[in-house]
Amino acid sequence: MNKIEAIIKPFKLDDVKEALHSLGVQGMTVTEVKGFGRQKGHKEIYRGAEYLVDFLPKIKVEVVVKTSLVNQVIEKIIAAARTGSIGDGKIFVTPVETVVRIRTGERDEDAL
Amino acid sequence: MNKIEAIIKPFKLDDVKEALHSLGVQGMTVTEVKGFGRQKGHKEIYRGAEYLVDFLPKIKVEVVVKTSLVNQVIEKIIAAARTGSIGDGKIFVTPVETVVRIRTGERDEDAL
Amino acid sequence: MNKIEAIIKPFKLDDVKEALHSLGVQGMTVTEVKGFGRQKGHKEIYRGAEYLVDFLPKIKVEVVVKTSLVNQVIEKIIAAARTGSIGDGKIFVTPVETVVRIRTGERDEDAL
Amino acid sequence: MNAADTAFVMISAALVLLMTPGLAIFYGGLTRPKNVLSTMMHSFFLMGLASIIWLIYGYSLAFGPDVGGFVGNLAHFMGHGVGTEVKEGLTIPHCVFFAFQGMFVIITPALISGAFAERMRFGPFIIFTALWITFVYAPVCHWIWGGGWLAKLGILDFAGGLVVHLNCGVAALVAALVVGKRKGYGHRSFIPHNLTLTLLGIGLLWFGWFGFNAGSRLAADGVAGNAFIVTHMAAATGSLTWVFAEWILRGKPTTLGLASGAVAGLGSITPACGYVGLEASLVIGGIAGVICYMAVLAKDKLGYDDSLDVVGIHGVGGVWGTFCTGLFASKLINADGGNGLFFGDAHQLLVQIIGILAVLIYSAVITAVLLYAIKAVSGLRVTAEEEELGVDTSAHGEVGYNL
Amino acid sequence: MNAADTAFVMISAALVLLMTPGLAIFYGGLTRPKNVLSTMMHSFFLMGLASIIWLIYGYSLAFGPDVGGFVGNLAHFMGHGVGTEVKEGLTIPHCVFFAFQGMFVIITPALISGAFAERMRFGPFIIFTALWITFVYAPVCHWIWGGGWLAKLGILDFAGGLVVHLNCGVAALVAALVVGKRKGYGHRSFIPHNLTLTLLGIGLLWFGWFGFNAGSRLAADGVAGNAFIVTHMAAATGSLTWVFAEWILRGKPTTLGLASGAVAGLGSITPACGYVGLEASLVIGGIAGVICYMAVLAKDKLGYDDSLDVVGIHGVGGVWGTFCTGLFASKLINADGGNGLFFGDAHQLLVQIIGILAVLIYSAVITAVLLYAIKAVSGLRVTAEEEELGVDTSAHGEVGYNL
Amino acid sequence: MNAADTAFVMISAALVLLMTPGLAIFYGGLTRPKNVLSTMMHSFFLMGLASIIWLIYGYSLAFGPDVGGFVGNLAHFMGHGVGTEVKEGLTIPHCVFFAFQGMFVIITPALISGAFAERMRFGPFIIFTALWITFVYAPVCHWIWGGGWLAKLGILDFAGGLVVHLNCGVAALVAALVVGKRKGYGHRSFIPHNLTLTLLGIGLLWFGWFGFNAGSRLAADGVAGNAFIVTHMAAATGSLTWVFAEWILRGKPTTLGLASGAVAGLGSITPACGYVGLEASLVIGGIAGVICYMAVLAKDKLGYDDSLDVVGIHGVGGVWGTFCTGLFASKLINADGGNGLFFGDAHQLLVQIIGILAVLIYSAVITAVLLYAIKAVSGLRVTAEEEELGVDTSAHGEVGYNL
Ligand SMILES: Nc1ncnc2c1ncn2[C@@H]1O[C@H](COP(=O)(O)OP(=O)(O)O)[C@@H](O)[C@H]1O
Ligand SMILES: Nc1ncnc2c1ncn2[C@@H]1O[C@H](COP(=O)(O)OP(=O)(O)O)[C@@H](O)[C@H]1O
Ligand SMILES: Nc1ncnc2c1ncn2[C@@H]1O[C@H](COP(=O)(O)OP(=O)(O)O)[C@@H](O)[C@H]1O
Repeated sequence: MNKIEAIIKPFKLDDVKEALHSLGVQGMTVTEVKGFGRQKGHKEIYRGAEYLVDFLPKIKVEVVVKTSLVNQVIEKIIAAARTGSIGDGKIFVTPVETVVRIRTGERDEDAL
Repeated sequence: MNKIEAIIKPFKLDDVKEALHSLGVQGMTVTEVKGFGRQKGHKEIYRGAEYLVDFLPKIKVEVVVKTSLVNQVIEKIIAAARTGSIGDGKIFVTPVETVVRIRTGERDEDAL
Repeated sequence: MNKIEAIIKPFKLDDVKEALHSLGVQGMTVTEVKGFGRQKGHKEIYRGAEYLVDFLPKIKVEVVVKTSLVNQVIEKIIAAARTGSIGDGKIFVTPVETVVRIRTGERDEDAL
Repeated sequence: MNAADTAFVMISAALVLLMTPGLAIFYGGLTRPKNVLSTMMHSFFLMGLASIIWLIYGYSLAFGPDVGGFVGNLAHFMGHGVGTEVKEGLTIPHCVFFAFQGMFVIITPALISGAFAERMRFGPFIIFTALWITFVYAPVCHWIWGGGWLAKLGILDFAGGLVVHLNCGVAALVAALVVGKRKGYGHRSFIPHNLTLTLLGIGLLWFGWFGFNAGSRLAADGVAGNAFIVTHMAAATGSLTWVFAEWILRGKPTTLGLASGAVAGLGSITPACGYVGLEASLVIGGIAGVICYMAVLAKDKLGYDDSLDVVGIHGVGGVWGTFCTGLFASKLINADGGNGLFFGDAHQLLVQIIGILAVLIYSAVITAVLLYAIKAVSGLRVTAEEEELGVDTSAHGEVGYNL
Repeated sequence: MNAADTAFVMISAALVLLMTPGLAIFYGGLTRPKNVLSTMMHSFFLMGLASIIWLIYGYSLAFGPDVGGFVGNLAHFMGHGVGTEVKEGLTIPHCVFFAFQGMFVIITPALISGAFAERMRFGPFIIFTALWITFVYAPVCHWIWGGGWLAKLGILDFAGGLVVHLNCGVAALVAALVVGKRKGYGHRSFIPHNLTLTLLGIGLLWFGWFGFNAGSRLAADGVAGNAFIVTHMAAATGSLTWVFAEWILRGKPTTLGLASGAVAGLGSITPACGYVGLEASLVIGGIAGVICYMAVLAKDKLGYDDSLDVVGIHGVGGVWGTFCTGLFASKLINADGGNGLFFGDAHQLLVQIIGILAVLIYSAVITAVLLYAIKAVSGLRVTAEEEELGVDTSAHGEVGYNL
Repeated sequence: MNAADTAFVMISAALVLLMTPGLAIFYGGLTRPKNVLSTMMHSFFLMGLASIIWLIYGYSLAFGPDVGGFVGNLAHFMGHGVGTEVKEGLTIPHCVFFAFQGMFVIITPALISGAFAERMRFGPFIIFTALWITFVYAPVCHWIWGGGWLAKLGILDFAGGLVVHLNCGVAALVAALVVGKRKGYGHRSFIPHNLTLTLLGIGLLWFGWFGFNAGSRLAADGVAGNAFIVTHMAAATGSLTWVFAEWILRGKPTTLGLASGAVAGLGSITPACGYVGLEASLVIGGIAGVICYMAVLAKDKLGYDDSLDVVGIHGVGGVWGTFCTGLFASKLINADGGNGLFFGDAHQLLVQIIGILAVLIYSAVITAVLLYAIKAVSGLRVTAEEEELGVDTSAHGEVGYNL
């Protein structure tokens, strides 16, 4: 199994959710994060002081799937999250050794 | 070493913390996340508009332990976080190659 | 490739960002988390009731780099985030199998 | 008609109205974020509900022609006779008096709602407060301010120590007991979610309380001025003594302690403010800050879950202030008032104690009857699941924050 | 000079001023967090801009000596002749009258800004509101309150059902249409980000509205008292009926519904409050709560994006209240007023309808002309990217929250 | 006794009281979230502390029978002689005058607290403000309003340009220097955590300022009306000029700039409002918005850490307004006042300058003495660790938000 972590633009969350849903993915976990990257930040001004804010709001979507699904999931996420402008984000794939569903104690693919 | 990531219901955090503590786990890191899964969401109504909110508040507990402890930790988390109703959450186990304690530079199991 | 996850004290974020930047790291993702560890918490008092708050605000910095950079990144983070007092935090290194840049579809090291 | 008095009472009525939103955010800040709206809804809904009841029959029950010293008759049904002409015995239009008093009938049940915040069902809440206004607020108000039996005995309650504070505090105690504890009470933590709201709330309450207390004179004169300044001083002293008490006992002076002490001082001075002088206000407010704090600490031992401490603060403050009125009242301050024990009239103290006991017992009994009846018919609490999810979402389909 | 009236109108003016910050947080709470400041800025900026225009020439256009029934002349340019002496026909200093009226010119365009929140550029916003005050607010105010043609016809608009509410509601409709929908409107969700702000906002609005309505009497007397209490009752009824309507239709009573219903009731009673009695206020407010709710529901079908429902609430409420004034007005309440249809004078209703149509058409046409002109010259909207990033950051270089 | 004046001053006193909670949230919104409560606590605690000092001896030092032009004696110790009878020379009860003035002694030290927010220890804060009220506020107030030497010279300070604004601004500068910079000042970012609070705060301040300025007339007459409207206009102009200045210099008009400019305008008009007309108010407020902005920009160069810009806004605004009073004051506006330079009396300007220098020097010296003394005895700052953790938690055991 693998965990696919996608860092996306916040307003793309609904599209990504739909896309994953359409693949039959039943669950995902979402975190508000701040991203630093090539996309330039913006200036903020408070009375005298100017600050360059280079951490931008992003959403991290985490979804654990069986390994055979990984490529499909990646394709779907790209299709849904892409705007073509800088800062669209990244996808990271990492290995997952075990999955457990807390309610039932089911393990691994049954638990997804 | 492994990282154990448990997505749980928010009000179960204290119980899970106690459970891990009783196992001798000395540290953990907690994030507020939103989960999408089998557990159904709820309707929200704002003037004219109705929205189905299907992202529910969840807590992600991350704890890195030596591999020999993994199963015990899983058992304890299940025992503490289970209510038996849908949405109790998941546990994901992933490999960790290196751990460093920033304060001392200690590495791996010494750093836990 | 590897993901380096550093749990640090919140006010060290800017220093860590600078440090990584100086290494040529182009991106990172930051999350507000709460940490439980050896660092003791504080007491809060609300009318009659006293609570021991043992989850402290921390920042999680996640950065994915090619494996050859991992040790340098760790050194830099330690140098930037260390205060020497308890609670400075931890660094966890995990394997990353695939990286994709959503905007371009580039993969792996090209995508970083 | 006196235009100055009319202007003063209208503005005072507006100030008292503002206390209810002030209370709503004071209370709202103290709950968990998933219940902030439902808690505020209790107060805001009463701005509608209590006002309509007041217009239809509440005012008449409270201030209509006396029936046996117990309640008014329905002569003012639907605002009949409440017009622009001067009300007998006053210098202001009848409709202005009606409006001013109509603000008190909102905040009193709103105060009670702090006792069952975070778990009460909304429907039963509506039924309960409508009945409580009818069967508790209106008669008690009549007894004291509407020419009823306590008024005839000579009770002194300038702005509502009995009518408002003791009354709501007792009802709150009963409600906390009948509705039962919040899930997890005693082992989970119930930490205020937004103290900036609560502090802004005490700011608005303190501000509005000038209308509540000085406005109760119904005229812009020296007695109103006295009520104004002793109100301020009692709030000041109460806030300080609570803070110092907890600094000594718990090691930290807190902002919530300050806000709570101010309310304790304000509630306690309420019955007394038109009758007592500056020194008395320091004693009343200062001791209120300490005993209300003790009462709140005692709650944990007594084991009922009065979510937002209505009993410890308003109930105890109401008793204390009403009692002190029987000690410190002086005709030198207000010739229309009375003399307390320290000014030579032990009888006044006796009357005050009778008043306290009467309101305490009456409010407790009727509140209990109403709540048990509603509980039997429809239940009072949200389900365990709804409570876990939060009442905002489960009952109102909204959430407070999407930051 | 009457000191009581002077005191009353000064305090009332302060209350009306407070309504604009109240509106700002009411509106601010309803947007997404990335636009909270830009939305509040609209209101706060008008506290400056509209006041200065008022001083330079706005007051003179509205209340200066009549020119053809349409507008005032520039006799009061730069506050000329607006001093401490009593204004003719009143009992208060001219400068106090100027100040009181000067608060209305702030909140009226501030209300409009709810229609184009979250996407309007700040520069064009300034130009638009400056022109709108000049070419719409000032003349309409003159027609009705400054001795213009509608005043001569005998129109009844006690505190601004036409001048303020219908006027801003119509302009809001035009603005929503010309500026266009927010990006993603219809498929993304636009959920209020902080309803505690919105609830506090309605609290401040309700409070300030007493100054708005009762203060419009410009004297502390029985008519002011009547305006005070019917304002309160209409707010109460409107809040309840909206909540019950949505409880029936959608299954949940919401806090936002309560706040919206209160505004609907308040807006509707505004033209009527100095002329109608308590029963009428229940009808006006109660029905307002329902029809404004229906109007808001209809918006989705009609398909324009009036972000914060200015049209459904103020526009519809303004029409409804002005119409009802022609039904329920009675000289028994206010001898200086008129009798509505139900008190025997069908002509009054006709005048009210003429007033509604005149303001509706005039405001719609001029607002459209102004907006299209500005659109042609400089555009009205932020860029798509700026909208995505949030107007707070892109236009003002600030963010609302760093929690 | 005049009931209208009494009503007006009571309500004005309530408005001034509300300014302190308004200031608390204004300031609170500007700090980092870990210090919001401790910052608000400074203001709220003073609502208690300053009031009690005022009652015990502060009022007497300020307004008691004159001792050598410098301070009052203790004739009014513990409110002695402050009763319901009319105060000599006025038309309102003595206790109402006492109450009104008692609100100013709260907000003045509360304003100072903005200079050392986020790092001051709470104990030393209490000691410092208690001593500052005693040794700075009370005498300076006596000099100017209590019949002291500046009053005898004929100084014009209608509502506190010297007593309140310059006084607190100078003390703030000294405090910022003695307490020292916040950890990380200059390289970390200090960004407001909740500008919705700050905007609501300026709304409440602007509202309350009508009581502060117009109420200072102590009567509801034309002069009060003039004070009311020029206050409003100066706030309006100040808010606009600050916004336009930063729009030009930094490319963006900000909401915080608007709020800051409004305070600059309000602070500057304060000494002048009872003496100057509408045109002068535009000049005073409009230039205040620009020079206070420049003063805030200069801070970065001068290198002291006045956390919330008390010096740049209140200090500079206080000097500017007091000076302008010496230019624009006119007996045509207020026969009890004086004529400024532009109305033919150069002497008045001289007196104003003497007043500025006297208060500036006196306040600076005594504030420095007090702070160094406390620093020597107990220290002023929290520890570095406490500062890092946040003063809310370390000093008060609370956190602002648990969302
Ligand atoms: N090496 C990295 N490790 C972790 N997160 C990264 C890394 N590089 C980029 N990110 C995340 O991806 C987001 C988008 O990256 P950015 O460089 O701005 O644009 P793009 O995705 O178009 O290359 C960043 O805001 C950050 O959250
Ligand atoms: N495939 C997945 N990947 C990541 N997180 C998941 C996945 N499936 C479920 N989750 C997380 O677990 C939570 C609970 O899952 P859900 O399907 O609602 O119930 P249950 O745990 O009882 O099966 C979800 O809210 C989500 O946060
Ligand atoms: N085993 C662990 N798994 C995950 N996170 C941990 C673990 N141990 C510590 N942490 C994180 O590291 C932070 C610092 O740890 P702590 O024990 O307080 O101090 P130190 O880093 O100096 O050993 C904790 O607050 C927590 O967020």
